[in-house]
Amino acid sequence: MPEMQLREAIRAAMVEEMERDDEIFLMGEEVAEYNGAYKVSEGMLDQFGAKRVIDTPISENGFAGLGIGAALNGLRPIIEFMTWNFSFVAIDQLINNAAKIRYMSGGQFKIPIVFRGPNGAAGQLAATHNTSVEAIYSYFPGLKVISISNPDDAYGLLKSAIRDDDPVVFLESELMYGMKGEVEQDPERLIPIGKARIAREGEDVTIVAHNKSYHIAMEVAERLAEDGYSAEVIDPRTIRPFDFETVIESVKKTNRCVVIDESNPFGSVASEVAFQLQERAFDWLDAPIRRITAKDVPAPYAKNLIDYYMPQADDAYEACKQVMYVS
Amino acid sequence: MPEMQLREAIRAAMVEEMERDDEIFLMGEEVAEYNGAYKVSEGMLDQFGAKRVIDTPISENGFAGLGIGAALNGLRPIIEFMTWNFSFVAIDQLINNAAKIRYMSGGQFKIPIVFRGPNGAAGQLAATHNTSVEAIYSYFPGLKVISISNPDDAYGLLKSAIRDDDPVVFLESELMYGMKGEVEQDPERLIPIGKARIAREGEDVTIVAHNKSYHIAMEVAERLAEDGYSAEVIDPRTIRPFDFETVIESVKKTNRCVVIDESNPFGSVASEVAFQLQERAFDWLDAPIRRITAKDVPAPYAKNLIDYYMPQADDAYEACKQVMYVS
Amino acid sequence: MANKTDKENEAEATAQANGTEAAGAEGDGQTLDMPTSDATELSFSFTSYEAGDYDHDELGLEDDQLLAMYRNMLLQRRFEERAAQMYGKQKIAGFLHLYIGQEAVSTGAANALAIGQDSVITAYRDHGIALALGMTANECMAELFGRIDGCSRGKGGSMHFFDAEKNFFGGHGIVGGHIPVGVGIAFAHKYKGDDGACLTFFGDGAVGQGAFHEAANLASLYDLPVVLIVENNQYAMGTAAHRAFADPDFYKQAIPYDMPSSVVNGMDVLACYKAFSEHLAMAHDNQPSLLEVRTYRYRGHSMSDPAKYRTKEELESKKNDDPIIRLKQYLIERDLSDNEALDAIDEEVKQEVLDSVDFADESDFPPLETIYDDVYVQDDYPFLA
Amino acid sequence: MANKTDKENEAEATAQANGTEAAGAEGDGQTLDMPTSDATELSFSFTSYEAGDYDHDELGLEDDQLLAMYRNMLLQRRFEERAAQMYGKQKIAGFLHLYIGQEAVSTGAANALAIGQDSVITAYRDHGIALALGMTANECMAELFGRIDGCSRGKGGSMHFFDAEKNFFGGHGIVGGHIPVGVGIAFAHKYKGDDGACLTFFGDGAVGQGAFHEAANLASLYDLPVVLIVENNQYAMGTAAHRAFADPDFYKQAIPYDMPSSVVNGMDVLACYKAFSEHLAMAHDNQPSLLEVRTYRYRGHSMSDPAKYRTKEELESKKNDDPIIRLKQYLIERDLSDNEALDAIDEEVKQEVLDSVDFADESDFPPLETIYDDVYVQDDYPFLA
Ligand SMILES: Cc1ncc(C[n+]2csc(CCOP(=O)(O)OP(=O)(O)O)c2C)c(N)n1
Ligand SMILES: Cc1ncc(C[n+]2csc(CCOP(=O)(O)OP(=O)(O)O)c2C)c(N)n1
Ligand SMILES: [Mg+2]
Ligand SMILES: [Mg+2]
Repeated sequence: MPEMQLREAIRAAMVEEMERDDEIFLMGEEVAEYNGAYKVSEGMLDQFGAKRVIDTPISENGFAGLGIGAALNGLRPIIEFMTWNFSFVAIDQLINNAAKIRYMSGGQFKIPIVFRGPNGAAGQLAATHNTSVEAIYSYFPGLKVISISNPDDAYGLLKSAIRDDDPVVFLESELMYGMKGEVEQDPERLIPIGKARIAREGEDVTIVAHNKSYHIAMEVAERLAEDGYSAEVIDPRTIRPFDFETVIESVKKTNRCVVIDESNPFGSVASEVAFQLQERAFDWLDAPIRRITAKDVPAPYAKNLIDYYMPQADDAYEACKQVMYVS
Repeated sequence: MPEMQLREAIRAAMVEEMERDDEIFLMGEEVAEYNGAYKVSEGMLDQFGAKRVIDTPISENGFAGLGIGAALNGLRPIIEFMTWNFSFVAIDQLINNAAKIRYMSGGQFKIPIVFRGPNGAAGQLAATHNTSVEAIYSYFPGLKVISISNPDDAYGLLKSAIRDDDPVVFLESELMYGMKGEVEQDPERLIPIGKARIAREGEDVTIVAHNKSYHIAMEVAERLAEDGYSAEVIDPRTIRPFDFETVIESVKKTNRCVVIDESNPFGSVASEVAFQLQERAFDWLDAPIRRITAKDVPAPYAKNLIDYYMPQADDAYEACKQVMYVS
Repeated sequence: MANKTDKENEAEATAQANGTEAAGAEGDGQTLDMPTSDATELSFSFTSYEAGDYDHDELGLEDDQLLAMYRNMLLQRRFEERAAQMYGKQKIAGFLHLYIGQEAVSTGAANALAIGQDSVITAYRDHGIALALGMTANECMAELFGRIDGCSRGKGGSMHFFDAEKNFFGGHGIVGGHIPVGVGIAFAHKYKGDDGACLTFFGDGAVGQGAFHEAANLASLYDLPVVLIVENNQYAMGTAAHRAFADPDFYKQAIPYDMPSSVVNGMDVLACYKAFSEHLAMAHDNQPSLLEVRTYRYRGHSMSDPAKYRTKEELESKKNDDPIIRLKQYLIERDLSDNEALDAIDEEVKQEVLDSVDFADESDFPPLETIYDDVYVQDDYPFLA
Repeated sequence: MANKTDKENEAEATAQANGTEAAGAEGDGQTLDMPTSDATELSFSFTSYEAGDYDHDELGLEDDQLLAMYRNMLLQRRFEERAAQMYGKQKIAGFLHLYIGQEAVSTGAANALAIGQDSVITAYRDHGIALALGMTANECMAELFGRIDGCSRGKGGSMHFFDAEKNFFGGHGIVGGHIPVGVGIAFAHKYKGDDGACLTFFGDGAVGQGAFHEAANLASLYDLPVVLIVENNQYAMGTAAHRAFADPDFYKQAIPYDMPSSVVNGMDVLACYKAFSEHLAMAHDNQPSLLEVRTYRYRGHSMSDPAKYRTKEELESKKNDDPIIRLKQYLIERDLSDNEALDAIDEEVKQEVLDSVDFADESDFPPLETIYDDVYVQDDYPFLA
């Protein structure tokens, strides 16, 4: 299988879908002439022209709403947020319009739209540019939320998201755009929304982690293996709907769980996973569910502080050993 | 002690604080000449004049930001959102400016501002007008979040919020504004932020519930008492910082917990409480923590549907019996 | 400012804003050229559509259509009067925002557009335009009652009427939030090349929302087939426009967006019809524009508002300029009808509304299971057990 | 449009926008009066502050102050050149947005205001104004290095310089988000009656944000002591202004907000000083206003931007109009200095910057515990163990 950068996989998914279906267009800041702030859409203006690859002013509320209107009226927009931090000026459009118009109309309209862009921490960018939005958007019924950890999932899930008739929040990662991985490229390769991926099988502890945190999880699992423990790593891939079943099945086997999630802790995805597990797998849990998140502060700038802010592999490793009662 | 409506208690707190401190002003839609959309600020324009009680255009982003700027520059604004549903067009101001400027400046500025207004469901108003925001705002370090269930707490906590040097999100309730209760009125009566209230002591199950849900909890506790079970009811009052200690202490006694919260379920306050309890009181839990929330849908209009949407006392009662293994 | 419409055809008719470019000022980023004179002078022109200036024949309206317009305005009026009564009887709950007084606007607009081809989106004060577009009193009343036969299956209520078949995109509760959506609907019309345009209505209060400004710039930048309509009924809840806006002449809002703009007297359905027709023509030519409609709501903002912020005299003076009475006088003066015939229409309309109450009353509440319908197209819901 | 400034005193000097009210149009909600003529004509006037028109003596600037301004502009330039180099050496990370080319704007502004009395807020491109306000190269460089002696204790980085003592309110990363905050700072000045005004800077791109429009209306509605400054450097990242705005003449944005407005050539520090002085005077008189500064950034948007969206010729033509060279020529032509003396200043400034690099390098990283500081005033943090 060919290797692709994450950005290339995302682009390949968009390009193939746009080739297949004229109703799809891409809109956002710098997506066209600049070829994308992070070069995700490189070459797409050349291929599809200015009708379908469209630069916008810095008007997130305006163009998010424009996308929703276009979706209501028969198109299938892909709206890029340069980063999800900037979606907060447009959040009313996502949660009150994209998520609710179908419901309020009694099902008369569908809103096939994908909002995508990089989410989460991206290094020394300080407090306003390092927000993780998955918990926020997943709170709202009416939205689907996907967060990907590798090029192959990005490819297959973005294609599914674009074909989905519901509004999808698609979360990428600035720091992973250059990351390479094998991609099973095929126009009809659709990874189903709402299905977790068991990335590594194991018996002793379940680690749940999405997006960048997934890579920490894999590193921790490796270290644990060296110590003789086998960790099962689950990448949920979709946050809403979340594939709790797969996680529960795993925990019924391992009897313990650690969630790694670079969000701030309060009400995060980790909180919800813990709620579900303790409710639905109470008798199987041999230890409290632990979570390793970003520190509960706005993201700082200084190199040492932002490194410290992020979820630490060491902490996750320790947490795994703790829940296995071997630390 | 005199009885007051919730709206009167909130007003009394604002009036007393504004009498004490000239730097406090109230700003929002219809707060002045109209005397408040829900009559919370009735008479305040007359008492304090147009300099300190200020009507705004429908520009939540604008006047929330204005409040933050005024707080940075030495004033102590109270910003009313007509309802918290409308804060979503201003959320960037709260989470990126109010919550983060102090941090980003290395502590050079404080932002003593209160954002207040009714939160949560308010009857047949349909999907955009029934959102519960506590989980969303509590996610963000830098904010404090208070949600009150009765006139006395509203009075004492709002005074504390106004005197607090940090930005506070203060959540009231449209449907409770007319609710009466005794208020211990005293200019220096400050209820500390971050302290839960044990509203009813009990041995058999802990019920955690804030705002309107608190009243469901009290009703359920009453019904359980009739059955011979004693429920401990805890009103957290502050959501961020949340007084987990009090809840944990209670659960160490009752060994079971039900959370009632009219939010949508995913990543809600109930999720966080469950996470904390299972992490910090694992060995004391004799049953899974249950939550009774709004259904996981946008709020519908029809009377029967919105009634069904809301957390049901019956369900909470059943959940309590389940966790006590007596159902 | 370039006027992008076909000037030859629409010479005097078209509302337009023409600015004198500051000499030397340009925005292509090539130079720092400045306006050359010390005090730069700019001028702009707007069209004003006044009451009483228009004749239905000249506008190309058939007598029958005019009578149908009269009937529909009455239907809107009677429907809402009855709805208010039903609110009192607690058949209807939540917010109920009445359109009474503004019926010439909806009616002028709906008759100027091609239903099914053009589109409409508006705020929560949506009964008038819904009925004007031909939605039935039955489905509207049933929605207000929160019943399964309502136009939104009881899920939307007063603020959220929708009709996909008529390209009526709602009924929206967040002030200003639907304006970018309207621009997006127009975007799709242009993209698909289906010759549709979108009438995007919003209140004077909505101009206070950033969403309006972002949407206006996008509409103009992309040359979209949209008419942005400020339905200026003078108040946003209890706030008179001049208390909320540094300049409450909303037609001036078009200037920085380089859009044609007009102001129309919303109490005259013929003036409205004319203004909407011309703005729609521009839109069909991919020239977005702004239309300020000066109108008035007779009732409080919603049922709970006693409207103490205005004087009785003000209200009475406005009622004297009632759009339905105005049209009635026109019909009679021109011998297109007479009092008796018009009274008969009124009776018919009243009966239609009464029937709609019966219809609504007999319609079922939505079954509880339907609470999980319509959240997603995907139908295995709820996700969380 | 009422011009609220003291016209007698500032007759020609003041930038102003005067509109001819449409006859009969009014916004007090009392009548539906319409503009009476068929085509309503409005006109507006703006002031244009052009390069080369101003003499420092006439502006009341002492020779010494002018030389200090020169020195400070050079300091800004050299500081950023060095910062760029340090970014290459990975001493600095994250986004680094250079102000090079725009130094006349910060310098004109900072000299026109009363430091400690008036206030300033800006976006992320904030090094220039910080240094112009007298913040030291040391504390600024240390902040870029993410060190504890940085002006924001290493928490803010390039985009978040702050100085409470100088009433410098940052340094903000969300485009447009700080504009309402600036208006609020001005609100507090007026409320407290402390005679302060707030200069609120933002880029051309920020005009695309609704926040700008909401803030502008509030400023005008409440008559706040604020100057809204569009620092139009022609591009927002890779987007030339005319590709993002239906009308890229930003000074026109003031019209619907009933505010005086001007445009100034940002390559001439004297023109800037003049424009800022006059707009500040209006602000001190509680007359908010808009000031479009036409300027240019020589570098890419941030360090990662190769700026392929413009031609070399365009960039070169702008560099020929360099604000520092322009002032240098002025100083020499007027015999206020000579090449030798000015070169000496340059050397001094370079050394100051080099010293700041040493200072930053020697400053400690913030101790890890400080991660929990400054989240709240309340100090028992973290809440979650
Ligand atoms: C963003 C937002 N803020 C506040 C409200 C509350 N609200 C509902 S209607 C209204 C007044 C709107 O007035 P206008 O736009 O003039 O429309 P009209 O009611 O006159 O038709 C307000 C403030 C809201 N729905 N949305
Ligand atoms: C709301 C928001 N959207 C997008 C961005 C990403 N972004 C950062 S700077 C910038 C361009 C801003 O240009 P302009 O306002 O002209 O300022 P300049 O960089 O020219 O000084 C963009 C799009 C952001 N920071 N905030
Ligand atoms: Mg109105
Ligand atoms: Mg710029």
